[in-house]
Amino acid sequence: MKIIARFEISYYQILNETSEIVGTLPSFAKDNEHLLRLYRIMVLNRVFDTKAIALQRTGRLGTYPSSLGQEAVFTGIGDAMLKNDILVPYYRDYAAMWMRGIPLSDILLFWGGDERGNLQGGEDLPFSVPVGSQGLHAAGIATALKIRQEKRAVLTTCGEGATSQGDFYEALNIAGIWKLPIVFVINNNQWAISVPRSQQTAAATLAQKAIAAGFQGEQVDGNDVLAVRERVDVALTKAREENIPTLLEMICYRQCDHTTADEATRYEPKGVRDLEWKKEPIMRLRRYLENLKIWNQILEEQLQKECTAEVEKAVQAYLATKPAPASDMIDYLYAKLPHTLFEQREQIKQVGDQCHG
Amino acid sequence: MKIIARFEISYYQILNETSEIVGTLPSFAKDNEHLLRLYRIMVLNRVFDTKAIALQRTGRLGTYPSSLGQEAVFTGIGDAMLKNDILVPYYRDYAAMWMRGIPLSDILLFWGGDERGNLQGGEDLPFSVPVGSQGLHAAGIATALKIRQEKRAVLTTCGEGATSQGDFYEALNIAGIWKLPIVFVINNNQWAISVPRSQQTAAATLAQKAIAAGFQGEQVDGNDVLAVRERVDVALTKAREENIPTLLEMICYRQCDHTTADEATRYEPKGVRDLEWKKEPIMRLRRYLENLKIWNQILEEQLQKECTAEVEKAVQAYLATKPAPASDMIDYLYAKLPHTLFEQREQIKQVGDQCHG
Amino acid sequence: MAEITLVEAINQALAYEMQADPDVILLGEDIGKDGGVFRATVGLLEKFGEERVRDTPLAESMIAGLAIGMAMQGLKPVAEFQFMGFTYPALDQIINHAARMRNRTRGRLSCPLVFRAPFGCGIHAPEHHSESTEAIYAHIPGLRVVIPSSPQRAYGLLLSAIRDPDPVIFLEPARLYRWAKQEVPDDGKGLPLDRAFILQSGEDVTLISWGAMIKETLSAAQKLKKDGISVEIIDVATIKPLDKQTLLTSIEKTGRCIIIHEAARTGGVGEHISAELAEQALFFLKAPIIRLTGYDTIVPYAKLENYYLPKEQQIIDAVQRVLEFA
Amino acid sequence: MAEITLVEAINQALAYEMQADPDVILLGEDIGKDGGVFRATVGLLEKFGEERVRDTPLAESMIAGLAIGMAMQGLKPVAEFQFMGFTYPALDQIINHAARMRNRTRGRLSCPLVFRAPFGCGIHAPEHHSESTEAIYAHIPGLRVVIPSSPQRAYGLLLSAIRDPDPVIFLEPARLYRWAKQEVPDDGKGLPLDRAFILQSGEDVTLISWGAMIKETLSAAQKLKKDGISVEIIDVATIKPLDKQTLLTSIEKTGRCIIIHEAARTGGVGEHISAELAEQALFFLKAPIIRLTGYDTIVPYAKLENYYLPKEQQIIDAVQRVLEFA
Ligand SMILES: Cc1ncc(C[n+]2csc(CCOP(=O)(O)OP(=O)(O)O)c2C)c(N)n1
Ligand SMILES: Cc1ncc(C[n+]2csc(CCOP(=O)(O)OP(=O)(O)O)c2C)c(N)n1
Ligand SMILES: [Mg+2]
Ligand SMILES: [Mg+2]
Repeated sequence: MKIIARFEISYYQILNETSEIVGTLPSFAKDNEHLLRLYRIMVLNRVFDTKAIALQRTGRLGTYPSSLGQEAVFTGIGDAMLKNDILVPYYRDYAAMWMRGIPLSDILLFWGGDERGNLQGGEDLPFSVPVGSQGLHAAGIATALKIRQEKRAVLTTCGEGATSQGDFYEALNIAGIWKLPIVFVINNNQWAISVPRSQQTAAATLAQKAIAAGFQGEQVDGNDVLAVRERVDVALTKAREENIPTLLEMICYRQCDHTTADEATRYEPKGVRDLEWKKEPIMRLRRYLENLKIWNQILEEQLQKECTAEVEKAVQAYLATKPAPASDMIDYLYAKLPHTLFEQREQIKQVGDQCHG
Repeated sequence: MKIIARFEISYYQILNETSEIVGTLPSFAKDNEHLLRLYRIMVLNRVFDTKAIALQRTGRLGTYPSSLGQEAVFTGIGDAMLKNDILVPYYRDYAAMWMRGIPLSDILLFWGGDERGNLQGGEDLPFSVPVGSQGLHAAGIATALKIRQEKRAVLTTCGEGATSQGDFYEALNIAGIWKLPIVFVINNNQWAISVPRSQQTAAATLAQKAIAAGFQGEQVDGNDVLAVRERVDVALTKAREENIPTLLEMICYRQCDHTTADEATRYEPKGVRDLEWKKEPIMRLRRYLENLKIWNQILEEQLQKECTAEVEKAVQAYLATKPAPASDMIDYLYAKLPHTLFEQREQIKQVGDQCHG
Repeated sequence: MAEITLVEAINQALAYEMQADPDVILLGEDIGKDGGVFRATVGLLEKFGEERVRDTPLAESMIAGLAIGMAMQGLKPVAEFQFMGFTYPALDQIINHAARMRNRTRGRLSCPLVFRAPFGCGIHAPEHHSESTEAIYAHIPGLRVVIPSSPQRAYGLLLSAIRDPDPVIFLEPARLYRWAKQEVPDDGKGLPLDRAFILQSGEDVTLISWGAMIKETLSAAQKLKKDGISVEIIDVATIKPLDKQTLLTSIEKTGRCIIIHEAARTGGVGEHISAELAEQALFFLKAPIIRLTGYDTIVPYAKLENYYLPKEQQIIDAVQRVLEFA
Repeated sequence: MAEITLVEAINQALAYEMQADPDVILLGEDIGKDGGVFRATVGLLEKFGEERVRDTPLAESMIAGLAIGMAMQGLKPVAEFQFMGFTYPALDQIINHAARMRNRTRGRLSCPLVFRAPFGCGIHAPEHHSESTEAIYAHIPGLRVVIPSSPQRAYGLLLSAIRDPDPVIFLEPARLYRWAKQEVPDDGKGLPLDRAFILQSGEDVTLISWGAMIKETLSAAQKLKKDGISVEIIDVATIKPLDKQTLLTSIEKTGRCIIIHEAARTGGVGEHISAELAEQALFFLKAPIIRLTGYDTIVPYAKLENYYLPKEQQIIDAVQRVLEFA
């Protein structure tokens, strides 16, 4: 018997639970403006979530998945990506999406049940509802970028539940073999609806799933926006410059129901959430900013007001959106509608006209 | 940054390329009768392969996958398993299958294109043709055994190509979480049809795929029947006694075309096969037996004769098998044929009668 | 006796059969503590324990493959998929293994299992939560495909599905989960898996449907009755194998037939019924067989979803159209 | 000009389009050095290099998912699956993504790709190598499903499939790969993806088929001709969208129609054609529409395979049967 291979998984943290710097401060974190920008986005994310849930509760939005407590993950991603990188998101990722240019109102439109919420986004993908399937799209996109020798990276996200899907693994595997410019980010929020992390896999970390595909995985404190931003940046750079894929596991906690259709009290042990709340990302950064003397209660109140106003504007835009014509449901199925569907299109139009009229 | 997890992959060998003992001799290997039995099975395997290919070339058998050079893997497995363990094999595994009681003639029947080749086998499964799908069946079977608290193990095999399938990974993952009594064996013969091992995954070993599922993987010299037998035995025991799954990667080389429908010369680099042949399992064990003075040329010739006779008997039984009635194709579809199919069954019978008549 | 919903009837059937047969095992995502995203398995973990009510990781092919392995060992797994649109990763296991194991081994091994999934649109859920692709399953030899449309039928058909020695795809119309309530005696009586149900006898036109469209079909019939039009309503219930005889008998009587389903028109099970009936009833038919179906497009998100489904009024119009044929 | 086989015509079309359009990329298992298990891609690696002819690991969902990602980036992936029976792991990607991306994004992103797979039985291969489940694909909105049955049509249809802006499932009848040869000018001319092909004009009966059953259909027609029976033979070629008009026109002329396919009867595309034609041609029909199909069972292994396929004689008998109707 001899040892023929050894592997290690590292854990990264910069700003710890009590807002102390415990790692090397990356250069972006020395720029106060940058820190404030990250903070503002996270707050906007939270304000947006609160509003979206309220809309759902009052029947003006469909099922909605909050990202409460996970804001650092999506904000860090959105901040680290370059404009011409490509994002292949999952459904809690809207902070990253709007940082990349998708209006808040489009996010609402989507969750309000309107495909036009996916209309903007350039080369980025819309969410993939079937959990775990999008990693392969990201790999295909990365293949295209590599074939064309463009120095761009693809970043794809999913929850820790999604890592149980065969597709997730197949995506890692091909990224390893074909040396694709891709970063896989797992938002490990400890729950897949009601199934706890411990029942999703026996692996000690999710990061080590990358070992199966022959590349580096690492764990990051997902409540620490500085660490998230930094490790995503490093991984993206490796992807862009050297075609090296990376898997990042962000450790955080789902401080909310799975979606508005869920009731976590049915399955979540009492007390855990409160305990985890001590680590949550926004207060953590706020304390740090306050320690730096670049934040205070007045600025906070002002920010809250601004965010509320921005969200309110988006809500108004969303609510004012005219319904799409019924025929939209078939007009985008093919580039050119096959003759077999002309009659059906006519019927759809008629039904639409009747119902609207 | 701190290291939060470490992993190692070990490699096991007992009898090396030049037939020297380089590891601890397990107790079974101190029993000369046992060694001779293993040798005889491997030789039978090879004689059978040669004959099956000859049958295919003369139109008396369908496409056939030889296991030339891989005999130690399947022989070691067949030998280590207990009768009431359950085998979930893949298509090169017939040595293990017949060691577990399936007649050689049934193997021929199967590859001759007759479902009745799958009729025997007790609780063992027949081959799964869709590559990679059988690991989940093994996991389901192991779940049943565990629910019933039977101290039995399931062993499932596949090629290294199969490890790229999502199902393979999903099977590992559930085995890890549910702590199933299961052993996964990868016959890493370096090729998946024309695709070399290096293009199947960037992982340095296939054994490390188990890390993604939170349990132990190890590499074994698949040309060393002693190491194979020993590591399979250890893994099966862990499965039976402690519900601990294991992944074993057997390193060997496909000394043949993928199947009789393949021509490896199209893609296999010249010279590699010969180089690898130096490690092949049968001569390796034979030299060891000769060194032990329990084998010689006379015994060898006698064994060859016996094996040829046994295979010849199986071939005769196979060729003498009366064709199944055409209605067999529908009679086993459901436990009870739905009324909707009565008419079709009648038609099938008629067609069958016409063609036979 | 209290009246219960369709989803409660599912739960009652599961509980009954788990009590009666220790080999029945449930598995699926969130079926344990959460009781399933539609609450079909609520209370069963508490009653039958973790060994028999198994939350799985998030992987549908895994769920199917595990169930197949368990079934070959003589267990009777009842696996839940959260939505029909998430059954596709399991199709390989279902088509290539579950449906074939008995045939492949000439009867040595078999797969007595049930795959349950909610299906159909109208619940304002996101994309992929509105599928009606029962036709895919109905094409696969070796499967049975069963669709209840009332609490009583849900209870009786599910019991029979679990008891069936072969794999059954059991599709539950999500739109009906909490629609009409019925008294459902918990008597453990199964309903046959090869029979259509005549919900209403009539003389003029035969309306054939299944799943959630039974709702619109029934209400259309109510309105037609006021106009003195008598329709016969058949709930196909078991899509595969199809009870052709009951349908034929009805059409021989009425001479007119409308098939109503929610699935996309092309390749929908309506074609199966239409083709089979036309081949044998051609000369009884007074009018062409009409199919009212979903469109050949992807079910739209909530905002346009309502325009997708066939409407009660369309059924009424179609009845009037076929009545115009002498 | 040399005559070539169907599989050579596939190769010729791939080579032509790869030359003409640098965005065309091939991927699949063993398509590189090996040239594909049926040799459809032979020589292309040597001509176009490893970037454009990509051997993948053994994972069909991966192949589909990669192709989808590449297509959204404006490449035109042509992915090979080794057999139709191995496409099922890819169904989730195909149904839930390839077919929907354009609609989901209201035209922003799209999936111009081709999934090629040999299909059908009769080549004495092991289980799962004999599938004819084109009906599954034909049911899915957003796809096109194309099946060539001659070298010329293989060439022209494949070119159009690659050029099509939407996903195309391109199914190649394995039994015809090396059957009849034809001259196939390498002129880069595509054939339309929404047209059926009239292979032979006739007056008495319309025979509708596709794929490998075209072989038996043509030979049956030869024999019938000797008996003075004139049949019209239509190769549907594009299963989705169906060229209903060509079929209807033929049936209005002949009044009799036989559909011949190899796939299982229940849920087969024959039902689609039958239902559509019956709805519109009911009063032209002199006889019921007959479907000659594979049985509703799993295609048997080689030894019984021959009993599975519809036979030339069955076609002849069916023609005689429908002619008995006045
Ligand atoms: C293929 C598939 N199966 C099931 C679902 C239903 N579903 C939606 S989200 C979810 C849990 C996902 O958990 P995780 O991946 O951890 O992400 P999180 O929601 O926790 O962010 C499930 C089961 C789905 N959308 N897709
Ligand atoms: C799902 C699936 N895809 C493709 C095939 C065709 N196929 C049969 S064997 C094989 C290669 C398998 O390679 P490996 O797993 O390494 O096993 P080996 O044959 O080398 O023993 C392929 C691609 C198949 N049988 N099933
Ligand atoms: Mg989660
Ligand atoms: Mg191999």
